[in-house]
Amino acid sequence: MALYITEECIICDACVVPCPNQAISRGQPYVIDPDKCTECVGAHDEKQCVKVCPVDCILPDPNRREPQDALLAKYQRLHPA
Amino acid sequence: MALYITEECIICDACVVPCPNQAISRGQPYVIDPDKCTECVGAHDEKQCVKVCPVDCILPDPNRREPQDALLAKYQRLHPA
Amino acid sequence: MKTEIRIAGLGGQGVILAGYILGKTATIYQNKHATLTQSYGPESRGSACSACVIISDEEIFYPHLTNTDVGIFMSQDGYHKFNREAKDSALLFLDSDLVKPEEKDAGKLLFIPATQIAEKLGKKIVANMVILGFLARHSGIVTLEALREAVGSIVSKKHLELNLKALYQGYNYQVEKVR
Amino acid sequence: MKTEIRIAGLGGQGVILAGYILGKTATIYQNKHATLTQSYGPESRGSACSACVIISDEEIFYPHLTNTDVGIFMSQDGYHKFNREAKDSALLFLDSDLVKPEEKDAGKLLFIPATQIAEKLGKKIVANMVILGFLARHSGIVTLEALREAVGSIVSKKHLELNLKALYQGYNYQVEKVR
Amino acid sequence: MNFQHPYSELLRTDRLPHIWCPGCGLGIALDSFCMAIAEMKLPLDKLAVISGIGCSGRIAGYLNVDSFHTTHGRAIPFATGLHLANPELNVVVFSGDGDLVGIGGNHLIHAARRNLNLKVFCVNNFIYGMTGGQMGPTTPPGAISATSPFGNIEYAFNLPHLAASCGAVYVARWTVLDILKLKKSMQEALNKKGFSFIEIISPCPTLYGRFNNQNTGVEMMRYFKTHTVHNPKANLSEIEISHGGQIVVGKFLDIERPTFMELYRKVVQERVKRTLDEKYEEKAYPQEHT
Amino acid sequence: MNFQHPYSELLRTDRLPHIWCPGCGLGIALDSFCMAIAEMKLPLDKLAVISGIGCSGRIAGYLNVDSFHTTHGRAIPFATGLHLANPELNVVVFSGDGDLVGIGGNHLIHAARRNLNLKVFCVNNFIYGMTGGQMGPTTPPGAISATSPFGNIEYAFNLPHLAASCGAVYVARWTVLDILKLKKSMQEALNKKGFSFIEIISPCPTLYGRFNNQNTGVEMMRYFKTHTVHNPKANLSEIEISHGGQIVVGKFLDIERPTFMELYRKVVQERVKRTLDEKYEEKAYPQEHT
Amino acid sequence: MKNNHLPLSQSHFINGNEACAEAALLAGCRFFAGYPITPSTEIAEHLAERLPEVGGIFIQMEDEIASMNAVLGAVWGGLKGMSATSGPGFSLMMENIGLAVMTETPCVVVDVQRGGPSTGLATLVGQGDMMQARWGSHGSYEIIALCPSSPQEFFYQTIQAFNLSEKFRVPVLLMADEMVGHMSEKVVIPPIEKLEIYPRRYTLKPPGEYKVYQRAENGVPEMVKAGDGYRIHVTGTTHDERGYPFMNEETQKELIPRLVDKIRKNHKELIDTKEFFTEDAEVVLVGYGITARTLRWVAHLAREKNLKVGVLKLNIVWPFPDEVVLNLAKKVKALVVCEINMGQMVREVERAAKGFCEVKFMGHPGGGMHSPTDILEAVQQVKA
Amino acid sequence: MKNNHLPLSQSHFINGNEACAEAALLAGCRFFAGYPITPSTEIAEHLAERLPEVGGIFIQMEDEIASMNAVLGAVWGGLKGMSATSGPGFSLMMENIGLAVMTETPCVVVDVQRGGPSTGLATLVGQGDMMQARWGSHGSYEIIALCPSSPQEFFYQTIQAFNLSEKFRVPVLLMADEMVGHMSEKVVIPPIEKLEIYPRRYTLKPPGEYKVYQRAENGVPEMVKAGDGYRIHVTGTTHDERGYPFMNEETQKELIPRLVDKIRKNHKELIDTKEFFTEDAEVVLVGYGITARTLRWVAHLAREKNLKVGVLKLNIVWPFPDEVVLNLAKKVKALVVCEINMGQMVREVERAAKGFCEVKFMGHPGGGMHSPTDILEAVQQVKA
Ligand SMILES: Cc1ncc(C[n+]2csc(CCOP(=O)(O)OP(=O)(O)O)c2C)c(N)n1
Ligand SMILES: Cc1ncc(C[n+]2csc(CCOP(=O)(O)OP(=O)(O)O)c2C)c(N)n1
Ligand code: SF4
Ligand code: SF4
Ligand code: SF4
Ligand code: SF4
Ligand code: SF4
Ligand code: SF4
Ligand SMILES: [Mg+2]
Ligand SMILES: [Mg+2]
Repeated sequence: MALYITEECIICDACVVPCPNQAISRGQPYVIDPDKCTECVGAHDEKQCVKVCPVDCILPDPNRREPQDALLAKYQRLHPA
Repeated sequence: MALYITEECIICDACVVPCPNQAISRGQPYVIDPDKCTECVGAHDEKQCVKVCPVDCILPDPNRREPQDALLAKYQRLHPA
Repeated sequence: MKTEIRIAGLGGQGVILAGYILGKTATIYQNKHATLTQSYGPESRGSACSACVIISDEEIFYPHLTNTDVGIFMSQDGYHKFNREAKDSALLFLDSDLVKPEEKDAGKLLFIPATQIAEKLGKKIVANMVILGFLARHSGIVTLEALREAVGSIVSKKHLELNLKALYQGYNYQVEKVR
Repeated sequence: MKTEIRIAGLGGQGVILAGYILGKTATIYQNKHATLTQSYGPESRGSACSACVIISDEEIFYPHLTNTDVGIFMSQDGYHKFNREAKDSALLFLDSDLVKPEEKDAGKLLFIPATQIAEKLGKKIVANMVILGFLARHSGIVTLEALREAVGSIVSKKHLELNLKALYQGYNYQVEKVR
Repeated sequence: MNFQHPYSELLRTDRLPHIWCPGCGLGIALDSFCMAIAEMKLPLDKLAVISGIGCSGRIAGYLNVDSFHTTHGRAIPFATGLHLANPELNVVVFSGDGDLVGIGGNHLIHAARRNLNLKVFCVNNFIYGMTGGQMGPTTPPGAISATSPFGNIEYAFNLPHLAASCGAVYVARWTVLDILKLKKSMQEALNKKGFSFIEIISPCPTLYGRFNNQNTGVEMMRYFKTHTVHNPKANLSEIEISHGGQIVVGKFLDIERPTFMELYRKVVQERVKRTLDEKYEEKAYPQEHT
Repeated sequence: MNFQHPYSELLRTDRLPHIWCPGCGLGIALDSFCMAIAEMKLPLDKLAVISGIGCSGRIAGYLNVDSFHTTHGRAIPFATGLHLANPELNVVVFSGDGDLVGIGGNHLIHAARRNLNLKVFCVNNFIYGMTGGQMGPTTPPGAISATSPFGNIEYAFNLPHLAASCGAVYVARWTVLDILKLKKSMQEALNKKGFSFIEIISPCPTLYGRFNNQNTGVEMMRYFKTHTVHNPKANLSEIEISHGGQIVVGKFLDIERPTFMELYRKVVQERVKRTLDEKYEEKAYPQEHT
Repeated sequence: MKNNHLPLSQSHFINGNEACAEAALLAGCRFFAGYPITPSTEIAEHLAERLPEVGGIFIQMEDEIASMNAVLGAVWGGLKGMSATSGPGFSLMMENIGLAVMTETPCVVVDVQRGGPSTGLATLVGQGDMMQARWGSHGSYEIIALCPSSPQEFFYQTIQAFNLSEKFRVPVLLMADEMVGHMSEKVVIPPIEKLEIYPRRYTLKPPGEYKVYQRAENGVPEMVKAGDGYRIHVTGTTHDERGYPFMNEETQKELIPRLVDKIRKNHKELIDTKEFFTEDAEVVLVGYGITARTLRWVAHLAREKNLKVGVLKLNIVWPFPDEVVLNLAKKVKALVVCEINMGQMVREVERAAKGFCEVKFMGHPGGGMHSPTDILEAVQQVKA
Repeated sequence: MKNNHLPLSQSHFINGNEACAEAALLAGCRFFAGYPITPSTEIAEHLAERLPEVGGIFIQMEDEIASMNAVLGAVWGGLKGMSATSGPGFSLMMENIGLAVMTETPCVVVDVQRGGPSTGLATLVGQGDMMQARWGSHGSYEIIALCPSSPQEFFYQTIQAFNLSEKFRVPVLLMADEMVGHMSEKVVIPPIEKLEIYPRRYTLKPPGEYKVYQRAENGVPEMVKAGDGYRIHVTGTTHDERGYPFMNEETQKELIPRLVDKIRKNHKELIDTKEFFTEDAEVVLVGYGITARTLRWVAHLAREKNLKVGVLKLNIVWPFPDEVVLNLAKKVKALVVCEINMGQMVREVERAAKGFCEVKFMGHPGGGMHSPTDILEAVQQVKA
């Protein structure tokens, strides 16, 4: 289940760096690329972006539910070596 | 009837110069010398100090009633030549 | 020819204006050179105040008075304070009611009750015009015509008549005492 | 003898502090002369930052580096930006995880995974101590004892142990690759 | 920032990345402004932004409009001249607390009093950032800074109250968390005729935060989030910001009052008789192209 | 004044008569102050009066106390240093509207904010007197002056409101007509710990009056008399002074708040460990007589 | 006495301050921001009436710092701007005169000098701000300063000041003195056609091709104004051609020499002195402002006594006319410098004279003028 | 890295700003008012911690103008006071440095010079405020200014500055530069007994007999402080011995020459220069501050090449040591003046040299130091 960023985002940049998959980039306001977000599976125990977001505006996207192994596979695809 | 100055006086100096008898001087706050005040008799039709006082704090002294001719006599005494 | 003129009196007597009119008369209406300098600032408000005018046929370099030729004094204070640098032969114009000259004063003294004349005309403030008219008659520094033009260029229409009247009365005043 | 030292890295890596400790060690505890100059101001916050230390037996007149003898680089950026003026024979101390030297670089290169060692000790921030210890061992510019004293005089009691531990680990680190 | 910025046409992209620290709120303030003007489709050639000196003072320079980076504290008088010389410009002063109410405080209160048609956006980060974290006129009592090592003993200005007491016609306060409200407020100010003042509370983690137990921008943002109260009806005299207290935000004032320039024009129309010949007019005016 | 002045021991009689115009209110303000301190029996050696430049700025120089006539606008920061160096002094700043809120406005608001123990008596004559009657920050809209020949188009500061919004602990306004209330107010301020501000409305017939149809001091006083309303409960935001409007007077604010010096002492006591040897202390302090 | 609607092109009897104000209008000044201070206030008062009449802006600011900045803002808004002050206010303007230099903002600042230092003699004459005009702001820069010695000259120099400021894009300082400011004399205002008035040198380049600090004629960049689509950035920080701040030595080395050379390399154009009787002079009196008139009077008196005395009058004082002084120094016995201060321009004369002749100083602390006889005496001493 | 409780009388490795702050405390400074500005801020920051520890007062004011005035107030309140700033703030202080001169208020102002003009190079070195130190305020006055070239010298000169300010009752300016302020070096703090520290010269006269501006030793009046019963009046307006303002020429003629002569007549005492290898030098390099160190290095390099190069280092720059320069000028081929500005003290050298030798200038616009090899090259050119 990829995440998405709500309108409450304050464009503070905090989530960009910790994302292991470079999934977050500038949009209106910020956007998470669902093809890249693995919910941090493969890299961390916790969702890094959710952890740092000061306004708790990163939520699970109900339209994008993905099982754990799919996420892991995605991660491995993204990080081949 | 000589005049006296009440507590409301604001020490503005305005009455000092026009007095034909130099009757007004600095005190607490200002004082009129009853031996000098002729109510302007002999010099002017109107009481000069009363006319200029911005706060109307120069009043007739009820303890010092003097007839018109006494005032004139006083004036002549004060201005011999 | 160069004439150094000192005008002195109290703030509010129109001393500076008199100086200004003299200067304007000379420069604009008589094609001479003139400088006007004056005392400035609050320390002079209410107390003795003065204007210095130099009128000359040639360019004036040094605008300070070094040797006053003509003095116009409208208050005792002004006379005391500013008569020091007048030269012995100076011509002094005095308001006869307001200035008592000292014995020692040499030169020619001319008296006119300028303020009194002005008061009779209805406005004390035009005493300066009276004395300017008087000056024009007795000094030859400026002409009455030029003075009239200068006054006309400065004084508002509303007050012009009064001012000119004062000027003429000064011009036509019969000298009482010359010493 | 005069040694010119450049320390560079990122803001927050303790670059300036390392320079300060070097300078203090040399002047106060080894009775030498030393100057420390550094990059200042907001333009340097977060980006490449550097300190220059000159240590000499004689009075130092010119406090700018003209010919760097020793370089200590804790970031790629710092290495790029500040390695230019190092002389060919310069001794370079590099954090092996953070800096990849360029081929062309001559002189002697010494690598230590200072940040990694520091992290293992529990605080990334003491990487500068690690590298100072390492420097003491391999350069002879300062002695370990003097360094220890200097660190002791600066670091608060609470953090002293950790800092010294880092210093020692740097000192005792076995060089992996020298090029 | 190494991604394509959505407002790249509003920014001098050749100057990016900006010099601000990670976690600094200034980027957000700048973003809000970009959002505001992008949405309004304001004619950019008629917008001018003036800053003083400070971290906040760098804002002008990143915006791709006519921008002026003046001396410390003097953005408002500079803007005054610019505005009066060309009243068609929408003149925004965007600067820091130290700049606008420390050294520049007198200009602020007089510009408000005159009701000049200026829009002043004051980034309050509670500190003098650029010079390394000294206390300033908005540093809350008790806070530690480079020049209040034992805790600040001065009271802080209540900026909305101050601006209002001097005559500003539009007064608001937001934190950088309130990004959409801030944007809207900026738009209102840009549309307003008269002296408009917006205080923008912004985190300076590097200096203010570090000294005061809020080490990262995120921590400071969280603090703002939990302490902000939106209350546009608040009594202006009661909304000073204290260490650990509430941060009352809102649009507090939005009134009408003729501006300096409106009154100037009126006086000229009603009182001044133009007496000069045309030729004079023509030649003396500065000419465009020569 | 060629009579014996009742406060001659409080005045530098060798400087009298003063330079003020006939009808000026400054003499009255000075008198009120003399009355106030005479009645309080304040130790005169511990009283210091600081002025800036202006007609009002001459007040310091007439008082026979330690008096400082500083530069234009800088009386308050000078007084700040004096006060902090010797907190035993009762430090009074007595100066004009242009001096204190025109060029000196920033110092006023910051001193109020800091709650420095200063007593600021601001003579508001609506004009820059000393320089010949130019408009200033308190000139009412519409008034004529040397630099507003077509009528002033600026709004005037509402000084009590401004002072209060910055943190003054004592705020009052009187006209020179209210001589006894003014005296009492001055006494309260002198007894107060903290930043105290009294606005003293005073006639300048020579310049303000002359331009605005009130040619004499007496006329202006009459005007004040008929327009003054005593209302200490007034809403501070509503007591600005307009041409022809009411002049609301009263003591508007009198609250308690620790002063800068009290907080400084507290910090020193609680936080600072003295670590220097005595010798150092001794030699380094400035010595009295050598 | 106010010449409210001063008609043009005729003779007037007005004081120097009024002459300056009228000249400013003729030079195209349409913005004045100032703060009252004796003895300059008449300039502001006069313009408070006159600017609205000609469609310009007058504003009295809260202090001199604000005034200076408002002028700079107005210039970037497209108007020609000026402020006027006296010593204390001039001191306060110093920081932002530096901003004008750094941002190359053409403008004129009038300092009607009174007796100093500090509040000093507010209503009386002084010439003590001459070095301050050159060195009063921090950092290295060059500037232009002029000294009038009569209301008529004050009139012409005001126009010259605006012209030079537009030409070189530097603040130009008009260093008048109380005597010249307050003295009334005949002032002839010529028809505007007879006056040379420099318009602003706006660029002809379109926005894409224009860089705000790119060298153009004489090293001076071309101007634009806000609102014209150029989207400029202007800063007092060290900057590159685009106006972008760069805090480093290289940018400084590009920028500062250019700013300084605008004046230094065009120095010849900026020599403006006048000599009287110097052909055969053995002693030359050097002065400026009101003092130059005293000196001409002294020369007149001296010539009457057959003393070979000449006068060098400085009209543009900064940049200092080194060559002129050196040439005189090579041929005279002594240069006697007279100024109403305790020794300012005399140091420049000493420097420029390079030891070729004696340089004597006659100062006056202010509040009055030199006595011509004192100077004459000093001259006679030199000759002995 | 902060030396919070810097122990006394030992060696420290500290930067120039910290050395200055500690020295101020030793000199008896108990009041500091300032406003942050790079590169001087460490002085304020250090004193913010240290002054409360020694019973003194630290206050950060709203600007530099307020800072300067607060210092003056504190001095009249009985403390020794100081402020520290850099170029832009120094410019703002100018008006009230004039007030200090006029009221004869002893105090110290530190200017840690950065690259100018205007905001310029906020974090980098410059020496462009040297002439401003002398001439930055309006009116005629004399002042004392010192230039340190190392943290240790900054330490000693701070004490010297306080001493001179008390002795002559003038503001003393400490013209440091960013390099000296920010560079750390060994600084030996001697025991306080070894330091000569001037206490304030308070009068011994009782109130009735004392006049606040009566001439005493060296023309300098004795001091009192507020609260001691003297009931003084102090004004920046021209005043008589009692401190009463009198706006006239006579009072000015009494006052100003006395103020100026305090320095001029005691000029000998105020010569403080140091010469290196000048005995046989053909070329002498002249400099101050950080640049003097570069010059010593160049001399060192030159001597290695057998070039007869010496160095004249100026410690007190104002009043300028005319005699020292003249004496050198008479015996050398050239004086080469190096400064981090576009030509300031070189003009004084030119003036003082009176044409006796060539005077060459090597400037640097700021943001860095001279390259020793460039100077060496220039020296070699002179010799050719
Ligand atoms: C006259 C002057 N004084 C001091 C400075 C130094 N200075 C530069 S920025 C700054 C403080 C800026 O604070 P603020 O406006 O709050 O901006 P921030 O950096 O916090 O965003 C100061 C004091 C200066 N440039 N000019
Ligand atoms: C820096 C500076 N600017 C301007 C002046 C000129 N100046 C002297 S007094 C004054 C105005 C005083 O007005 P205010 O304080 O209202 O006093 P008032 O004369 O009305 O009592 C001014 C502008 C000055 N002395 N110094
Ligand atoms: S949950 Fe992890 S992977 Fe997904 S966007 Fe956030 S940080 Fe990136
Ligand atoms: S951390 Fe949260 S608020 Fe910040 S940019 Fe990311 S999503 Fe937006
Ligand atoms: S009534 Fe007349 S005489 Fe009596 S005090 Fe008044 S003015 Fe003087
Ligand atoms: S006029 Fe009236 S108020 Fe003024 S002094 Fe006389 S009695 Fe008092
Ligand atoms: S110092 Fe503070 S205000 Fe400045 S950029 Fe960094 S975080 Fe932002
Ligand atoms: S000018 Fe006005 S304020 Fe000044 S003394 Fe005269 S009346 Fe009073
Ligand atoms: Mg800030
Ligand atoms: Mg006033």
